[in-house]
Amino acid sequence: MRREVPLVLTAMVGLTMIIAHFIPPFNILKDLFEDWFFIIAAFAIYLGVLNLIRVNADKIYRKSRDWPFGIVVILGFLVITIPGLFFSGGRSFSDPGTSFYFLYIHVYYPLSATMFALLAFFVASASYRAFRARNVEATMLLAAAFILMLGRVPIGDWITAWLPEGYRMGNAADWIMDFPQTAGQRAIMIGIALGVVSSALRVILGLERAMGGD
Amino acid sequence: MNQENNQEVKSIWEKLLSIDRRIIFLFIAVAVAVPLFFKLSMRIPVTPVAQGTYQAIESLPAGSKVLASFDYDPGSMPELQPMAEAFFRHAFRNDLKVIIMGLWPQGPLQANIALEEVFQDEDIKAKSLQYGIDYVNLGFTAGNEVVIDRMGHSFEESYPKDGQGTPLSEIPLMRGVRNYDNVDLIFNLSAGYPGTQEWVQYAVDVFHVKLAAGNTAVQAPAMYPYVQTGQLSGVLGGMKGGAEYETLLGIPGRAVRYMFSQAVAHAVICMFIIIGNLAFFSIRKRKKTS
Amino acid sequence: MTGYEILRSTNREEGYEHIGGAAPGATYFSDSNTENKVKYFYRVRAISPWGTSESLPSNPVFSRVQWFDFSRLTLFALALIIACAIFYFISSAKTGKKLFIRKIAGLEAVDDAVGRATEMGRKIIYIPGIMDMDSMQTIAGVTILGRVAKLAAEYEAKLEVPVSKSLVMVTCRETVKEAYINAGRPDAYNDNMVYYLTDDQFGYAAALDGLFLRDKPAAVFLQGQFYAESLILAETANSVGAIQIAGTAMPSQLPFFVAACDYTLIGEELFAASAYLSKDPKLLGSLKGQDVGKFIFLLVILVGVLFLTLNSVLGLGLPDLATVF
Amino acid sequence: MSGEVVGLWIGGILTLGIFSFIYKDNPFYKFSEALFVGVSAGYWFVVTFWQYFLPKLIDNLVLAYTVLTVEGKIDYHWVYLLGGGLGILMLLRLFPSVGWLSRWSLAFIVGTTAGLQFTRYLESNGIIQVKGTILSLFVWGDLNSTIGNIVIVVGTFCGLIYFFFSKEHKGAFGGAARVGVWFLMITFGALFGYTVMSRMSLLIGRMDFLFGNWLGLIK
Repeated sequence: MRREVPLVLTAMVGLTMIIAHFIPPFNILKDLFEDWFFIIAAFAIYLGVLNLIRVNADKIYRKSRDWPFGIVVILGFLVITIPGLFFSGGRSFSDPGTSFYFLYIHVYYPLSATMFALLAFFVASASYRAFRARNVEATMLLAAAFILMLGRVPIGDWITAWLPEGYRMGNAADWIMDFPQTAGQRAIMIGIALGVVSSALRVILGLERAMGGD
Repeated sequence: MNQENNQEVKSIWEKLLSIDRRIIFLFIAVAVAVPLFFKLSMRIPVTPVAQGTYQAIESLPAGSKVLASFDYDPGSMPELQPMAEAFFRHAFRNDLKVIIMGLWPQGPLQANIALEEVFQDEDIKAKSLQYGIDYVNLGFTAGNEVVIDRMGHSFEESYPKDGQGTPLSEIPLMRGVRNYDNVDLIFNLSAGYPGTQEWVQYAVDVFHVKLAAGNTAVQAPAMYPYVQTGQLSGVLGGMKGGAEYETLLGIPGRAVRYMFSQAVAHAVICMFIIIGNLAFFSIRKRKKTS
Repeated sequence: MTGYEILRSTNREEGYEHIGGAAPGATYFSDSNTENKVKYFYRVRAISPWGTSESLPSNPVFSRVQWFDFSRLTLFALALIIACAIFYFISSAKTGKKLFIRKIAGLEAVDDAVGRATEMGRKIIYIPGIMDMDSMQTIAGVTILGRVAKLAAEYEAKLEVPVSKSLVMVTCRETVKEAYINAGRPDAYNDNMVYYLTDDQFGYAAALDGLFLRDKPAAVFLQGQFYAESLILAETANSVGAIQIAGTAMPSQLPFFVAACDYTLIGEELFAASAYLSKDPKLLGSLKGQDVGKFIFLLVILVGVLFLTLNSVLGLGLPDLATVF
Repeated sequence: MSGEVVGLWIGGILTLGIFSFIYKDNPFYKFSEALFVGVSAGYWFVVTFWQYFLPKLIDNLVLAYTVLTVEGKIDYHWVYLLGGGLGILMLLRLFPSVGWLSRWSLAFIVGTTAGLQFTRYLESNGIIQVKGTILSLFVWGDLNSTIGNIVIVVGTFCGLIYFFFSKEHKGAFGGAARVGVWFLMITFGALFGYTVMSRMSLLIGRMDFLFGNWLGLIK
């Protein structure tokens, strides 16, 4: 009961999605499953959020490592949820001027943008201390990276101003992106596509232990 | 004598390599901040793929309907928000009708931020655009790529109501818009999953609708094969793509202003790699000889 | 002539509604909003700056459901072939038939690294990515850990596995214990070789940073799913002079691993290595089935390009495979 | 406009909080990061409620109920009741004792995604890409596209050979794999350059905020 029903359900839903692509009458069944998919996907968002709250509440209760920051997580959750649900004009909560909009611009945006901006520092120090042309492959990689980094900003054309109009660093960058990079990207893309096809098949046939299996 | 200063030269390279990481951080911070104080306008050459996105929008006759899907979060604002503002200026200047939606919950709100900025412009204010007639915001709905698949049959099944809760049937702009056949172009700003790849897979290749996109720079290279096959009309890549779009529209916005810092930052990174490698090779050569 | 308007009605004489338009020069219009088995009449109105002219009503037509969408025949055929190939190889692998997989260069690099680490007498640190057991890349990372642990047991090298997910910790302990037993040294294994640090991405990176600087490991393995924190790990391991063997299928991290590590398993090589090591029928079978797909694609490209090149050089009329399928 | 100034100061302090990680992992950083985790969870919660649960689930259930009570007939909207039930099953994953029930709902998520991706990836990232690679290696009077076509065909072909695992990389086959690796390295180099570009743009955005909007130094 615990394992068989989910596997049968997965196979039934998965096969319906595939068959409906080729045999249109199955679209009725496909639309039904999709309607349920949307609802469950929304509840899955709530599962993730509630799980986060539970984990942090647990951390505070058991006073495990860094538990005070668990309080900050829950406070952060309440600081935006309460105004968003009750004090932001109901359905037009995301219009400019509501308190929810204010919190988005002045709390959520700086935190989220700065988390990503940290990576610029890590790239800089890694460039200095870790990126070495230690073999042929790494050398080709760094050479292409140089042409792209300088070619995508006016410095590249400024350095190669002595070359004729159509053959400057910027044009080299365009050429690399349009041809060799597209070819390499396509080989990777086809490889990943076949990988997704086989793992989707294993999931539908119930061979895949990792997918929700115990 | 040679042995002695040889010893000392080695220590310079090793000293250079072992400087504290925070000095490198400070260096890159200054390299990025200082150019912001200079108002240097730089010529921005336009790449063919950026031209593709611009052309796809410019070629639409007035009154055409564009489905604009905002699939990114504030983390990608510096790269994608200039594109969003440029797109709205472009669309409203050409009297296009814009249907906004988002597969990321933050997307529709990012569109509101861009609209608020664009509505300050005199020429746009003069058009006195009305919600529900010139533009509409359908908001967010859960389901990722399955939403794209379902909108191929009917928008209403995925979005029975707009972001404000008004049923689609009561919105003038949405009358006659049943699915992708009644939309002239899809414009997608994407920072990951679900994003442009899913729009190509579920909308372009199944319902044969035209798609133009703007991506964060991390994701743009992966879209080039789609441009080569024609599945994707064009892609704006990162802040540079935003600057190209602004240049094509002739309105130098924030992305153009940042390009001087971007240029200095790239030069610094290249310099770091060169110094790092020189030190690496000289230390290795030293180890081989001793 | 600026374009056409398509009008439709369920009655020949009147009640025509505008249902769509077509650009000048277009020769077809597909109406996808029809109810099946209902008779429709269509009229085309050409619009030009000097006025419009309307066609006579067409004779009645009605749409009915296709039972098979023949426009998707190529996709259906290829999907069937690949699915059967995967199914065949998985079942034949289950019956113990030996499936050939080429030598994975990355695995030799793994063995060398463990050997050199033992000579230097310093620790080996293995990091199976920062995601949980539901990620294929994490599973591959744990499989490769099995091999590294077996070698470490044989060479009596010190192995440490700091992880960022509790479920991954449990699985890694099982794998390492089993490897030490297979290597005949159950006594050398103890549970705290594998330990949990933190779930947080940058907290985990900062903790590992400290670990590398303190212990100065001889070899660092980064096998699994990584995001931007991979930069901190690769950089610090490099600065303490550790040999680094990485492996991931995350396209955004591969460039940094290739530039910063001694050897990198690229994308599918990570999965091939885990199939090669685990001899798991479903992994081996899938890999071989995917190779059938790649073989078909390679063949079609080769023949298609040959045809087109001959067409343009010798002016032959060979079919263009890109449009035939 | 005091609200705006307060907002800017909150943004500035939180930005410095996250940046303090650069110096070292410290409580100010941990506070800001925890706040970020909490606020982003809260954001998802609020938006999903207003733009999904209320307009789509609850309104449909109310509609189904009114249709039942007024006209006494079961119409399609009752599907949402079953869907809602499956959704609640999903939440049971929070409680280990009954958690296994959530696997019934998870089956719909996993099955739908696997079923759709099976055909979408095979067609859009497989077949159409192969069709795009079938190009003539010689185009009369157009050197650029001749070279371009050759590069794309050879690069894709050799790249695929590198990822082919059923034949040893020896002889001509090994040579082709070698060429394939070179193309992959150029692709990774381009991705490296674009990723650096992306990270730097984000840092520029924050510096512009700190020095421009917050401290008002940049005019």
